[in-house]
Amino acid sequence: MNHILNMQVATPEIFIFSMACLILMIDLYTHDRLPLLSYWLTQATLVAGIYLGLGGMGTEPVTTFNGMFIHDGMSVVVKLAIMLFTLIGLVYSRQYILDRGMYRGEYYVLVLIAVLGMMVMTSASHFLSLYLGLELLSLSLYTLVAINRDSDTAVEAAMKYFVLGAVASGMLLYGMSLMYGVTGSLDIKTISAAIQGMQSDDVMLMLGLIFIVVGLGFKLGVVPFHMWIPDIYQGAPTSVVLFIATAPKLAAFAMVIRLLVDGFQSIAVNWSDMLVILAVLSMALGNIVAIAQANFKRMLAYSAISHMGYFLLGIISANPNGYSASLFYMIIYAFTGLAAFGLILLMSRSGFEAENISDYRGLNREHPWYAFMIALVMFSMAGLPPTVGFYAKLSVIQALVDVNMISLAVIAVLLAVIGAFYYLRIVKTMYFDAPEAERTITTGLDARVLVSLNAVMLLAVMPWIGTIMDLCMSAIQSMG
Amino acid sequence: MTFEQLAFYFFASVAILAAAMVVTVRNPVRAALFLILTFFAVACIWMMLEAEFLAIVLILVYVGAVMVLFLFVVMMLDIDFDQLREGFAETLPIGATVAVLVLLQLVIVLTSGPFELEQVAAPVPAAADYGNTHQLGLLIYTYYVYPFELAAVMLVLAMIAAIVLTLRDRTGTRSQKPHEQTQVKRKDRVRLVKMNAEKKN
Amino acid sequence: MIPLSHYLALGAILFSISVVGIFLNRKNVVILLMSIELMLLAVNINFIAFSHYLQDVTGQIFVFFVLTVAAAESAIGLAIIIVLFRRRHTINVSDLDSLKG
Amino acid sequence: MQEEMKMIYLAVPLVCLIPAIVAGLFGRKIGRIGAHTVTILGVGLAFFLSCYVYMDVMDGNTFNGTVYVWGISGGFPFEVGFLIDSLTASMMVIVTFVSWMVHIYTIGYMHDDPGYQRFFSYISLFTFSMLMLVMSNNFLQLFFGWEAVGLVSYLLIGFWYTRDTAIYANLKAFLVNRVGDFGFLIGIAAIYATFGSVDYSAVFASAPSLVDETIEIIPGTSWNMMTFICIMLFIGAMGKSAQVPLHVWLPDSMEGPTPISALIHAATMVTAGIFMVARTSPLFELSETALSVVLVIGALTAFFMALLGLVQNDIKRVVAYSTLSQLGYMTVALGASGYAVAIFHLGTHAFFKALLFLGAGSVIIAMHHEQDMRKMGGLRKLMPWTYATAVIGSLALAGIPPFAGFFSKDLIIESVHASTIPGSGFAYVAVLAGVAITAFYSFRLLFMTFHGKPRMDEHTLHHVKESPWVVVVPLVLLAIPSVLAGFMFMEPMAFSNYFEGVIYVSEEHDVLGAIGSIYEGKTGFSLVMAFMLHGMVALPFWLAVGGILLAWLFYIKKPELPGKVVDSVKPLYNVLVNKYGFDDFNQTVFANGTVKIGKFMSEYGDRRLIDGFFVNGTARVVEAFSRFLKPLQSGLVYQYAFAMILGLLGLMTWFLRVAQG
Repeated sequence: MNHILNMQVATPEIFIFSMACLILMIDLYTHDRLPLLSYWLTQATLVAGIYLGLGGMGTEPVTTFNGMFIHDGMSVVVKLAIMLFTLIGLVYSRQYILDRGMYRGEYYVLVLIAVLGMMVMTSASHFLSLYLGLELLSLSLYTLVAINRDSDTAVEAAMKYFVLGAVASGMLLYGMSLMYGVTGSLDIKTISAAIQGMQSDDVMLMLGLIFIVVGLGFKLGVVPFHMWIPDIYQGAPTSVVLFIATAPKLAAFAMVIRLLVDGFQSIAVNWSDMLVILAVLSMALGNIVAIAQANFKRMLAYSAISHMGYFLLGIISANPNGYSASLFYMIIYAFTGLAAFGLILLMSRSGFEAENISDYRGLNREHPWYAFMIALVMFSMAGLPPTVGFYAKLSVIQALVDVNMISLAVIAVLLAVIGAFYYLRIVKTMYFDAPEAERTITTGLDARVLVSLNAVMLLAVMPWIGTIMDLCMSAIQSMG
Repeated sequence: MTFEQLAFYFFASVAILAAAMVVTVRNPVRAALFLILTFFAVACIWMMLEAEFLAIVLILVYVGAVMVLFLFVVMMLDIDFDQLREGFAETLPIGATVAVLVLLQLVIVLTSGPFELEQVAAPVPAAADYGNTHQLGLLIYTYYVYPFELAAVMLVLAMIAAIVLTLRDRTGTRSQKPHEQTQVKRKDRVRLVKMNAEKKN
Repeated sequence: MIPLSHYLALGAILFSISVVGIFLNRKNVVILLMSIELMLLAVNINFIAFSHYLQDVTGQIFVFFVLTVAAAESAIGLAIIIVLFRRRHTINVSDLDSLKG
Repeated sequence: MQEEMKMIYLAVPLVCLIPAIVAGLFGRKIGRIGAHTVTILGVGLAFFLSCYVYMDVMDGNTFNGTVYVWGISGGFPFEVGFLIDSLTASMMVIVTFVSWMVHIYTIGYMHDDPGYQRFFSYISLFTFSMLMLVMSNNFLQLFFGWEAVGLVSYLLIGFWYTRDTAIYANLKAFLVNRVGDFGFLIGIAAIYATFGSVDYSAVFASAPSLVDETIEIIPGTSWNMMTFICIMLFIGAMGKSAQVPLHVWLPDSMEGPTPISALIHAATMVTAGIFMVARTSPLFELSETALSVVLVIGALTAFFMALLGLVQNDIKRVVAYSTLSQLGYMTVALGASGYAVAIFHLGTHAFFKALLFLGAGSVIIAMHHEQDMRKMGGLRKLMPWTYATAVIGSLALAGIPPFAGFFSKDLIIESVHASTIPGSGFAYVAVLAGVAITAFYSFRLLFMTFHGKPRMDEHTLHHVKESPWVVVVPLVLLAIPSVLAGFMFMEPMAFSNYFEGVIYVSEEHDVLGAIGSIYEGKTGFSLVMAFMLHGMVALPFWLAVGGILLAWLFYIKKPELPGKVVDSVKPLYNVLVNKYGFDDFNQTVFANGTVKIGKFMSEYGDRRLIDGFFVNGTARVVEAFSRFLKPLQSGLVYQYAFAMILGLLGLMTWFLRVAQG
């Protein structure tokens, strides 16, 4: 038993939590005098966290904390993306939070703890750390959803999220308990080794796997475990939705990899069959129901459901190529989502939420630049070339074709065509409908510049798309 | 039937019945009390499984703290109990069918062989000087220090969350605010008004 | 001697009861929370039974942490319910359907 | 030398892109004059560079290689590559020349438009995209260019976005094109799956060895892989090149400004499909079935769209339908394996059709944006330059020697005649009949617009004058190749080794070789002269002359005749006016016949967005499905939990059963 703990690899986590505690204290004394101090401290924390995280780039995989924490290429990339996306998201949402009286130091502390939870999940190599990371994330998110206590819908959304989330984590735990019983261990590597010697159609293994897939399905939000997504997206404050829709998706990716790949790669036949069903249902239901939505956020929720279906396609192919395609898809999706919600935040102002599709009528006449930005985001989400979304879809579908799952690939493409429709409806609304009311943009310059940059990157990043793909590939290949 | 078996089936039946009552009774206070009963019965079963420490924790922490919190909330929220169970019966058939199907499959699989006595023999009872608490303590504070720290973060988070969600600054109360009182400046309290001298008309 | 499978069956039964509790209860959110507690209890029974029969204390440690998390979770859950009640003056599940479609 | 040429290749699209960006982003700063100066200079430079490249290619210097690699992921290369050969070089010259002319013309046409700078930015961007499309050396980049030109055309059709009809038209264009693109994408995917590459040279090299590859689309039925790929690619071409039944968007696209109609919807973008099929000739040659499909679709388009041209009264729409019909001719040529002829016709057509469109535009300016030919007439004297060039364009379109259209069109007819592919008999009749009709409607346009008595009101008549020089000069410059291109390029393009190593024709399909050998044998004349002399006595020529005479009879000699004829064949006339009911069909089926096209356009467009999206009507099903599924999200948390449990139960039931065998 190695008692010497290599804490160096966990520096970003330790730093972020220390800062969270510090900000909590500082905010108590400075809240009235220096209201934005917590915000800036949080941003500084994330920047420093990214800096510390960059230090872990390119090192060999290391396990520490007695095998409960793993540091490898995948964890570094995912953690960096989580911190970066959170940082950008906070810039977008600052004005929104201030306008709605949600600004409290605790908001940022909760965000930081959620980030910590995600990082713990990403680095988990033991059921225990995985579970604790997941709960850290979930509990912070439940609270963040309800943080606007004066909103009827937010509170209702929080209740739903809480109940369903708790049920899902109960199921995940049940699956973990069965896996523990079958393999006699909670350490993911040991479990993997134990499973290798077993029949892939062992009933008990299958039962445990089913429960774990259900838990993962909930976290990702795939049909039929998706029900929370539309309600939370619609009901929660947009700033929180922005957060939920971006960084935690990457954490969910890490969780899928840790459990299904690190743990159960040898029974990939079983889980990939299950995921096929979930993926097809998600792509179909997400894309179809999105058509009938009038609320922009809710539409994006259904779009998120369908995107998770596409994301699963890479995992289904059950080889490193597919996993890196999925990671790539997730990063691109989160980045696009960041721009989408960032633009919604930009359009909303005190007393106006800009969350109905009709709120965007004729946006092109008044704010052609932002209308163009939204159009770009929609094109990317629909997967139309030449935006990055096209490459994301292409890479997962290609991963499927590589393993000869042609029919699934065809279904995916067909559903993407249906999906293109509702994104284009937004574009049509902005460009061709007559505007209804005056719109003024009150958001600060930093957010405006950043969100523009974010959206333009969906196009402009094209020349470096290979670099990003290579990064994803090397992240997957350097897994310990 | 040995005493051990008798005890197991007794506590198991109590746990199951009490759990069933939790989800069916009309009054949430009663439901909470039945849940406490379930916890007690399960704690006894844990004792039989030589998990003494957790059994005690379940009673002390769970029954003693968490369930009390539940009761507190139930009583604090002034709810009309009479209308709380409408519509229960009409969805019972389909709901119960699904639950029974889930249960059947679980039980069939779990009792399908690998976990019978022939495969997994009951372990020899631990020696009299075996300390479950001691053993857990040793591991939790050394080997499992990382999750232990994470659990600490979790509790901090729970505190922050509960306070953020429920604490309200009441306006109109007459509490003192020393912080503000000591920082008062002259201009906050005294306003000089310049007035023209009155003229006689 | 009681076989391991009986403990697991007990866990499965409690699990199913909690499931019933979640989707049959249409009136009171607090009872939903209690059902969730039951579900975690079922999981814990599984862990402890396995831990005992495998003679491996890790399962118990896991339960220790699950209990911690469950306590934290209930605290937050109840806080949400209180906020909900203050805002909507009801915790009747059937009335909380303003978000749908 | 090689490196130097590489720079030039790269420069050609870039000198179009950079001005587009400048005019687009800094349009307000640099003003109107600045915007048109930079873009015209850019495209002009591109034209001269293209000519240089063309010369270089004629000297035998072809190029195929990667210019820039973005990255390789999982063995899948993402790169910008150019393939410069005679096909590409010809296309480059055509595209940049027409584009340049249109740029200049636009100065006059869009003179009063508030979106002046934006317009220049768009057309330069379009030129860039089109160049990337034709210069590509792999399917993926081709697809990019394909989508990009589509996108720009979408922007340009809806340029006057305050008009409801323009919005409607641009949605229609976008959606119908999606159907085509979908097929195209599947085709590319199938190519990648079969060949493991999307590079032209790699694909074409290994194509013959994979002829017998099959694919099971519906389990139990096996398709020939080549046929599948080719038909999918052709579906893409059908969307872009507006072949029946995906043609519905092109006539409506005339809502865009006229320079756009000339550049995009006549000369360049719509011919991308033709170009693509010619480019992939090594694949099409391997599938007789696919060629047959191409031939029949092309013949249908050529004939039926020409008929529609007869009854149009909007001057631009006549030209639009003639474009459809001419695209049908090109497609027929492809189907008959006369790829070289198709490209030849593409080139001549680009010149004379751009000329006709710009001429029509010139008339429209003079008439203060009146497009109805019934309100024109007698403009011959008033607009001599426009009239003269329009006559040249019409003669070329009708196929009268020695104008450009004659050579290319006659050669297509000869090719079809020589072809033995199933359906060629039908196609031959269709294209022959098409000749007479084409001649008739093109001269109908000429006579109605420029001859006879003026039918417009006094005020308008009083203000009619010849268009400014920026409009006239491009007309003249386009008229020159409309006369000469056929004469000059027929022999090299169709009968020499011009396309050697570029276009592949199998022995048994070599129609051009067969035709060539006929004329080669006639001593004393050059091949071109022999062809022309033969043409003068052949059927198509007399059909064309007959068409012209009939038009003269109807619209000059006895103007009362058309009414009588219409009355006597009223049902047929109605069918044509209703465009065979394609639109009506959509309307009655999809909108329950309650809403009329043209009324409540924006409202209708909304419905149509859904309905038009899947031309075959699946949209309603999807939407109904959507509405049906929506209430499942009931808002009640216990039902959500129930759904989760059902999901769990489903997975358990299915997979435990599988596990237990």
